[in-house]
Amino acid sequence: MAIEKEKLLWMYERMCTIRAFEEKVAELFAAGKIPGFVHLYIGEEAVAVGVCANLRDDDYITSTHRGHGHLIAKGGDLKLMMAELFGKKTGYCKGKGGSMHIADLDLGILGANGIVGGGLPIAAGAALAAKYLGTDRVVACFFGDGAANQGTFHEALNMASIWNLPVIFVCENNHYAISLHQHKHMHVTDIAERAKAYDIPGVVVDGNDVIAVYEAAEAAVKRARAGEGPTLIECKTYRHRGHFEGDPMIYRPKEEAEEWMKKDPIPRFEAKLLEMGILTPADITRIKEEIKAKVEEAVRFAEESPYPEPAEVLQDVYTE
Amino acid sequence: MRKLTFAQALNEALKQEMRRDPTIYVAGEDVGKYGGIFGVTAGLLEEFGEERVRDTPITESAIIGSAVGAAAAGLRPVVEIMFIDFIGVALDQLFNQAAKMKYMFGGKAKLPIVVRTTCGAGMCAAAQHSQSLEAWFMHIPGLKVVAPSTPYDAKGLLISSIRDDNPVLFIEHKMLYGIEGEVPEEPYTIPLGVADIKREGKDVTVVATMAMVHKALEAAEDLAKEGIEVEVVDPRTLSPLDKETIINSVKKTHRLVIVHEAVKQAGPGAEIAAIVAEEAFEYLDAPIKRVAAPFTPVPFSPVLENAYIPSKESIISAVKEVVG
Amino acid sequence: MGERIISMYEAIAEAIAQEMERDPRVFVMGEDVGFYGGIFGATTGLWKKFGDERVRDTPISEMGFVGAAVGAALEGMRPIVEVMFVDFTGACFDQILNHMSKIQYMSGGQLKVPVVLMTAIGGGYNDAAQHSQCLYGLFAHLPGLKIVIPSTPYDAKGLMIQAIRDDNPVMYFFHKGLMGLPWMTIIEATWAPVPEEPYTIPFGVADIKREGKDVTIVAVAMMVHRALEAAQELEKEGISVEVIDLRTLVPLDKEAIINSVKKTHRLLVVDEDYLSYGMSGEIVAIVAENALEYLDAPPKRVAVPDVPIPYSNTLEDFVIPSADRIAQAVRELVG
Amino acid sequence: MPVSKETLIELYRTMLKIRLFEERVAEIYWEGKSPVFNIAADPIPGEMHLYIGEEAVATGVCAHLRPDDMVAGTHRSHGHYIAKGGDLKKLMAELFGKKTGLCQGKGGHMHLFDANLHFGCGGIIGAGIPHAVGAALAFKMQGKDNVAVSFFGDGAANIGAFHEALNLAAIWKLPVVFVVEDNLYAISVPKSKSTAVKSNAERAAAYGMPGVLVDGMDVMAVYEAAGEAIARARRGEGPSLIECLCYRYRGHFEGDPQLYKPEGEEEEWRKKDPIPNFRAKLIKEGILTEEEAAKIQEEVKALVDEAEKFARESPWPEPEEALKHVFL
Repeated sequence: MAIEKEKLLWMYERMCTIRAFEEKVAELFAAGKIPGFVHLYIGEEAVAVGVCANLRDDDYITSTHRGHGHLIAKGGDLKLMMAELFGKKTGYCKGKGGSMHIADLDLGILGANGIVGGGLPIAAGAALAAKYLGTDRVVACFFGDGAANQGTFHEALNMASIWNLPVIFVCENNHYAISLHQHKHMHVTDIAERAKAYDIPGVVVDGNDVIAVYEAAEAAVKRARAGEGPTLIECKTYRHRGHFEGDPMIYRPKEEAEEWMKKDPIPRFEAKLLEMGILTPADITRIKEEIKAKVEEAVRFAEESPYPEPAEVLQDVYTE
Repeated sequence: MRKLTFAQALNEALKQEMRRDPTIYVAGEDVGKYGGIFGVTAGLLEEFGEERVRDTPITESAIIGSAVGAAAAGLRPVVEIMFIDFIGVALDQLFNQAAKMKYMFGGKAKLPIVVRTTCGAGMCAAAQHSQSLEAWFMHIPGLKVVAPSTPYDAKGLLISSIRDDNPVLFIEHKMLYGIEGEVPEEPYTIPLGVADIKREGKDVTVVATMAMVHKALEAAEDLAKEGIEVEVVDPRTLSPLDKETIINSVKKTHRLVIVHEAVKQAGPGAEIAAIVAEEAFEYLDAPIKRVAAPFTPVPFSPVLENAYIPSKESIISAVKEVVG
Repeated sequence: MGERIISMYEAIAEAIAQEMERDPRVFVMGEDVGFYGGIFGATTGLWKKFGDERVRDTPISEMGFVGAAVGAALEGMRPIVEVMFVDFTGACFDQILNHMSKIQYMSGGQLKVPVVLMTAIGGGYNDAAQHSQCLYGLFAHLPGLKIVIPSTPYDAKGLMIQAIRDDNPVMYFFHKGLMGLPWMTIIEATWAPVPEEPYTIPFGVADIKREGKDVTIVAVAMMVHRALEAAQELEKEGISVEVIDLRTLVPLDKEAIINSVKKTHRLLVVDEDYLSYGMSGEIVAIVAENALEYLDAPPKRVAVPDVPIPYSNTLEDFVIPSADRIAQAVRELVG
Repeated sequence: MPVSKETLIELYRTMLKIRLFEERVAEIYWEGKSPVFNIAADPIPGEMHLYIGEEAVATGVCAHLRPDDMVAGTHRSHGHYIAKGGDLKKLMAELFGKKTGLCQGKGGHMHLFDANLHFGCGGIIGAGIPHAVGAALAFKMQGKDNVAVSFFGDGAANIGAFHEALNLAAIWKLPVVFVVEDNLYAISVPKSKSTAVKSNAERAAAYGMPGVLVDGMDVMAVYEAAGEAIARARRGEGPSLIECLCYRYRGHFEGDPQLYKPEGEEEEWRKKDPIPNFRAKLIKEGILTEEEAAKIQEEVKALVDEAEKFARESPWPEPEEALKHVFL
């Protein structure tokens, strides 16, 4: 395959970073150090990384309530993310947003989103701006299988198609809209089928195979940059944890979960890289150590950071 | 000075701003060739082309949602929602996305969006094309709400709204499109959050919005003949609201009547009455009165619609009650 | 009152179950209301008892299933739909604004739309700006909807049964923090005695949760409990506070408010919704219009300042009215 | 399928009823609106969206419906209501805003409701689609073999409610038929600029339901397609989507200058006018004689005259009635 070594290593490193970050968040949440709701990305790392590996810093993404992975893959700063999760003044949103609303406009991250399907039209608009301003920027729009039943999906894909906008719609099909299995929330098996309803290409990929995701996204991004319009990519994947931390997950059969655990994208990719001789066991230990350190540093930063002043609550509602 | 209709004044504001700033674009249903159902975007397509004057599908969520994305990515969208009644299908994009994004992101996002829409009864358009829903949006932090009553205010306020870096809901009362008034040719701005005293008076303060400003002025004419001097205050911007002007007027007149076309319950008048009761209590010589639509949807039949819309007569009798 | 103690979420689920047994036209629809029992437990046990047909999990399509509830009601059913968070009503607002609330009127009274739309409100657990709003003021501004906001398990059950039996569309707002969920900060009052048999509580009748003579506090949902907390504190200082729980905003029990103000001559409205253009403004306006001459001091409002609900503890605690803030406002009123 | 002579004649009569009723509405509407156009002027105030040209769609579909089947219409629904068996007198009186109107003057031309005919429509694009789905859900739960039909335009097929409602109907296998009246324009925006696919029938696949495209100017084509879809729904086999290609000869609303319609387009479609063509067909096939056709014309005209007279002579509602019917 034509992906250069550096890129492969970068993807591996990012996937591991997301995993390590999320596992730490789970631990901190259980310990009561992180308030509110957190929705973890563990198990879906290959999607965010495979897509973002094709993006430039000046490209955009829109994210979801399950956004930590997208942010890290797009280059988000672990320290600022963790501080935000703690609700600290030093966080990405100065403690005003929390897990579901982290954004970094300098990195083209137009925000996680607490509303299912809320990001789809926003992505279409960012793409409109990219086109309007004569740039070749593209927008990657992440959303789940549940969001594919929201009206905004329909309106945004139709608009992106008729206006020929540079968007890559990335459906992370983890097969559950919270507790409801896909076969109970839609009557089609492949969400990619819906691309036909907007006369745009739709492809299905194994969302736990980062190479497959990378290649599908590569083609879609090329298409978008060339001004040939949007693409819908459906990545079949699975979340290892509940919809949110604390979700009893009574709705999903053990066997099903076990099957998917076997397809965990990280060991799979690891094995491939070892076999390709791009990675040695020693590298793996080293990389994981480095990541561990980065995450620890982020936690330290978050813990040591001050809380915002109550009076700050009144700031940032309007631009003066 | 040259006279323009309310609609022409808005149209001129759009043209002048689009000439000034190439990042401004207009999008909405039938805003192109058709020139907008009420003619406000007439001639824009011819002058600025399809890229900047975009006919959209009937897709309100995507119209407002794409404006949010475009604004976040450096444009200044001016989008049209044909009737404020239609905003229900796009509300999430307005009140959870546009209004809150800057705050949720800790102040980072800048969303210079203008959502133009129409409100108001008087056309026998019944319950889904005649509503006055401004109070809802005044209740949403992060939005500014502008509601002009004259061609002069309409032009100046629209230019200010377009230049404002926040999401602005710009509400145009349908029955005002045809009214004429003096409008300077050159571009000018009217600051958001500054009320205008449309008529001075010493006996009663009448705070009125949009179409009701004109009814209040007619009522004031009649009352003057009976020796009652009414001061008519037009907030012009409902959020931010110019409390000072209202309170100062009440301190002078000691009496307050609030007139709007929205239904009375939990309407704009409730908030204004509460502010005055809280902050100018000791100046009030009589209970506050609200003149507003009854707590019903807007009926269709002209007879019923007339009964629904607050009338000059109801304003006059409310004023008489408080001066009584 | 029966001595059996249950939580508010159990009280709501029990009310729905008893009505479903009584009336086969009653059914439940919403995201995760089935197997899961509702994210906030309001439909606990219903799916087991009544099955897929009458307890229907829906896709994440608020516009679709709220609209479907309207259609089903027009054809003689009595749907209860859950919109998981009131914040999500943005995705189906048109169905509430232009159809559920108006069809009865637009049809000249020919048709009725007996839908109960229940939804979760309130903050206090760091869920930030899109999952912590109250917004009942918006809906109370909309003719055609009845607005119900219980604050105790007892009220929750009686008001739910009343809502299901009402022939008008009813919006039923339960406060997440009052549901008595094990995974939230437990407030004592959220586990309380509830009779086992079905009973109703009429709409438009406020409940005086505490009698007093110096100041009237008007509140709903969580703020009722914060006000009661404040009242206890103030009692030690010799200030006697009357706490009125409106329970329904539409219809609104104006008499209860006005009579109490005539007695105490002082009014404080406490609201977890945004300050401007909400319930608090309406109540102060009503008093200013109808009982101004009885007031010995300007009415006061304690509510969420006009900002979205922030995420961080320090920020959220600052904006949501606390017992201390309420007590302080009362002192200013009597002082 | 073989169609009886009576049915064929009834189809013709219904289309004619819609056409003549609406032509009369147009006349009356303009009485008060020239030389100066004031939209609120009597005798028929407010917006006015006419169905002229699309009669074959409502007629071909509703011919299969029973009074207790449900129909959710649009802002352009006189035709649907008449085809469903609606009362011309009450309909006309409602357009006038009279007390004797269908909704006692509270609804008006965009908001027509008839409890007995299970008919409703409204002014919000696409909003009726989930209502039909809900009605179908009710029928299913009540164990009835009724069906619900949702009519909507090509413009509405781009709004979120379409997507959510069709998905819901498909997963729950509900007895509902979605009828897209593709009249080429979402108000002024041509379909090519608003809809990413050639035919909305293709969109049915996105929900796992059958979709067909038919000539909406040919009442028999509509009648057959609808017959299958409705029978399928009654058998409990789930929803279908039918797209009917048709054309509105008048503007989106009365007063619409229609500048967006290209030269000659309307002439082309005039040739396909469903009513004269069907009339000619029936006469050619010996199902109808010229005399019988003329007689039908007279009978229908008389009904319309009666409706107009009724509306004109009916009393206004009392102003206070504006406060009634908010709550039961």
